[in-house]
Amino acid sequence: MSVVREALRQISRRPATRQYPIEKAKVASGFRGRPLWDMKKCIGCLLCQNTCPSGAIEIVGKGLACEIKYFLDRCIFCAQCAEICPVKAIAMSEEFELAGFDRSKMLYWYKREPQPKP
Amino acid sequence: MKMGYASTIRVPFGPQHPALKEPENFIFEVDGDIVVGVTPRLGYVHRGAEKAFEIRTYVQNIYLAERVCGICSHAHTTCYVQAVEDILGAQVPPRAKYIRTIIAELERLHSHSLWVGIAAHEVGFDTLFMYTWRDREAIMSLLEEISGNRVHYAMNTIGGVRRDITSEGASKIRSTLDAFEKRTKEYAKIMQTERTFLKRAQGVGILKKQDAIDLGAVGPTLRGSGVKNDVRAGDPYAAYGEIPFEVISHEGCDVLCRTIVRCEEMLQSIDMVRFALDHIPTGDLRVKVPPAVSAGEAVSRVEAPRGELMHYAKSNGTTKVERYKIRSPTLANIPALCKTLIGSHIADIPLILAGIDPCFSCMDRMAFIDSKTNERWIWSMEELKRKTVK
Amino acid sequence: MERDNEITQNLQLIFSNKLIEIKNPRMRRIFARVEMGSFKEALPRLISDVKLNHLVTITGTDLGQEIELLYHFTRDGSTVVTVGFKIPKDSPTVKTITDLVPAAILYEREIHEMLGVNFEGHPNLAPLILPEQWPEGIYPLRKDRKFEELREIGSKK
Amino acid sequence: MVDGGAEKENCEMTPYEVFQLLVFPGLTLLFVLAFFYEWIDRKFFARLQNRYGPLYTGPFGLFQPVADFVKLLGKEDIVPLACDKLVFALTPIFYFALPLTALFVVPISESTGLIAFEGDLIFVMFIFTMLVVTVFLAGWSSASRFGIIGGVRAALEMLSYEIPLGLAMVGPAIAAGSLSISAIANWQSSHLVWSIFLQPIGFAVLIVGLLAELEFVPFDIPEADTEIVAGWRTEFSGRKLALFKVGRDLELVLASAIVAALYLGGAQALGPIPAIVSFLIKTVIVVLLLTFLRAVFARFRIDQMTAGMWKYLLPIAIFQIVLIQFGIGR
Repeated sequence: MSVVREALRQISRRPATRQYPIEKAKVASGFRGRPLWDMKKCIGCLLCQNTCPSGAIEIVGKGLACEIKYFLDRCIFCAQCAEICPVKAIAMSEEFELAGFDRSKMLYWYKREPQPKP
Repeated sequence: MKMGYASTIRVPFGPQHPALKEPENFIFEVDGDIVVGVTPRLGYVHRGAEKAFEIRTYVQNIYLAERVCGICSHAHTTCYVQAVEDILGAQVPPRAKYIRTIIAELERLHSHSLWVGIAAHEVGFDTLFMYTWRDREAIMSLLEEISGNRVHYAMNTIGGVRRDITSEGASKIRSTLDAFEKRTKEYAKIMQTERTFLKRAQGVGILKKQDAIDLGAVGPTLRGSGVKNDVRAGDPYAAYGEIPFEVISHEGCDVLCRTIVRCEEMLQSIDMVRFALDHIPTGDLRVKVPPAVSAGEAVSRVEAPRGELMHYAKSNGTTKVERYKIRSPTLANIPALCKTLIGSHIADIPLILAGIDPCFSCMDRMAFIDSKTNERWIWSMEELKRKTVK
Repeated sequence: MERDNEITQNLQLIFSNKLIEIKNPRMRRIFARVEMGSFKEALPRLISDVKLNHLVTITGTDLGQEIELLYHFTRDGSTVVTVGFKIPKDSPTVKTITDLVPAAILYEREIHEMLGVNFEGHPNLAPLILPEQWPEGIYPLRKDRKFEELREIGSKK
Repeated sequence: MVDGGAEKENCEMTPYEVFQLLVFPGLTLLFVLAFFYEWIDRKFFARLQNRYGPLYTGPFGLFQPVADFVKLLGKEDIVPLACDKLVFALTPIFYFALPLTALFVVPISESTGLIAFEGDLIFVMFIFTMLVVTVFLAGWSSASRFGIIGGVRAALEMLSYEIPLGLAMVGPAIAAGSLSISAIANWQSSHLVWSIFLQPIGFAVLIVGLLAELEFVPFDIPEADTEIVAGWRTEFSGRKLALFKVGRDLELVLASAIVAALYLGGAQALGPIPAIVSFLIKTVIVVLLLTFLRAVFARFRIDQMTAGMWKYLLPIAIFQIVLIQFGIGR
């Protein structure tokens, strides 16, 4: 009979469902979202490319002149790159609404000059 | 079995079926309402993980191990890093061991409460399903807060853990668990007192003690048949050697007992997390380990939420593993499952199937098959039937 | 530790001169390598005397010229005893243990399929995991099969 | 179909009668009620489970059932090759038309039903049985394993709950001394007492029987989704499924209307409250009760259900009739 009591208790309660697209969801601090590169810090050491378990990072060019291609569609958000980076040039953002229909739009190309273009 | 006009009919369950949350196919030979034969077809989620382990580095393999299964991701990584640490002879700092234990128990909590919901749903008790999944959400958010992700925590690394549990995090865990404990007690009571649920679960899916041992059942399936067998107690890993707990088992051998075992394990897990938080030592989180692993072999075992999980690693001195073997609890439980299914009602199939808490992606990890083009094959259970139906 | 020693001694007693190597790298882990053929004979005694009552799994490894089979047993869910032996790769045949340990049925079939080991006396060695049209004689876990090659075979219609 | 049949019988219909049949309290009202009660059922069920339920279509998701219906109408209508084409095509129409027909004899907006006649209670019972026969035929004709198992289960279920259900419906009729639903409702209002107070056991039996008739948990065995996918409805899609859905909603209206008429005094004006409003209030309460019951149970197995019905429900129903025979509760 405890279900009956439990069910009756729910009538006056606010539904637990989050009305997601309308009501924005918040992620916890420290969430592992899309990684961001700070190209000012990057020294082109190739560690992130070599350690990435899913091959989501490709480094074009060498050393301080290198550019980074980041494939969002391959990324598994493990933050291994952020962990291994010797100069802390990679940070995990809190972005999580990353799904899309077009794979070609999921390439982020970090160039030496300011902004990354999707 | 076949008598006169009333021959058997074949009822397929899956690969797409409401009772199965993952793609797997079972064909039931049904005589009236009674199952007389089971033919599972496996492999719908084969990804060739074992071969894939051999072409990646040790660090990359952590994340591959994590993705063998979603629900028990921490169990798989723990098992993997333990195997590698074992070969390396790395001494994991005690604080890291405690953090591993805490995450593992939180994972068990959310996995078992997921199971309680599924079991309720399988017998049409959707209200309880909604309640348990609502409250499970608190644990998921907690894990997100601690580790940075709801499912793939990525807490383990070879030689320790990657993130610390802060004192804030610890108090958050405590307060969440206090609320969760009350809810769990309530649901445990509902499942043990609600007459309609008892009618469906009591005496259903009988797996006798000796059968369970002979057929190699593991985890709550085995403990629900009255065998006190738990890797955490028998072969302590991480910090389990220092946390006092009693292995829970029940003699009933039916689905109800598996339910009770899981409910009690949830309550026990809460106590274990509390104990671990109280006694967590301070210190380093990880030790540095070399990228190449010297030649050697190791067997690592972990009590995943579904039962005994075993990984075997063989290294050859390079940065890549020579042979990696995973034996997931679901595979070990399949022979026992087939034994319990034969002779049951059609209506009881979903509950019995759910009773072992199957995790097919764990089970199917072994071979390499392209998920898009893989075809089906028959796993004739003739020999199993001969063994199991005496 | 005492229990490990006891098991080690028991194993030495049972296999006597057929025992090639026995290791106890850490607590509750015992690795024993024995000669091919002696394992099946000793199995009843392993079960009754050493009380290895639970078969965790069987691992098959391709060592190049040979295939190594490792039988992982536990005793009351505690000590893991791994008994292994090597069989030649060109005629990989070994006696089944399913008559003594029913739990081995799936594990043996998996190895049969993945490494091409033939288990004599196994009730049914039909494909367990690979698709029906998977070409015969291609064993994915053998070292001479590359991942890319398998991907190609797997995606073929 | 339905109004066509009615029109033939009463060739000389006044425009008002046509309006009554087609709009109020006829077809239009019944459809509105069907969708409205489905919404109540879904919304209340969701709230019991701490969810929102329908939310976005119309205010509070009121139009969600209509939207679902329209969506299903536009979907592809797949007919399995192996099925019995004629029966497969006819059963959705029957399933939809039968409760609609029965609703014309139940008083809704005034003290008598639209086409009330002496003995219409028997007619409604017959409709209830025919619905299950339709379900069985639908499952059988679809030539699918799940469909056949579902259909057989539905028939088996009917064999167990039909007698108690019938007895529970006959109870008020014995008390009122008439087999006309309108007469039973009028008897209650003229005696100023509702049958639920006279025959509480009968009311309980009727609710249990209707739960089974409507295939609600714990008796949703014929369409138990985790066991046999969608049961007898598995193979139906598009328009046919839409008709089944509306048929189910109409059945819910019929069930609540029958309970209201037989046990809650029917559509009687209570002081300033007009008959239609009192009917609505009563039926909504019945719907809420049915919804609540379906939320708090697990599903029975078919053998448990059959045994339980014959062992417990039938003797209880007979006991109620015996009590009435001895003059208690009339």
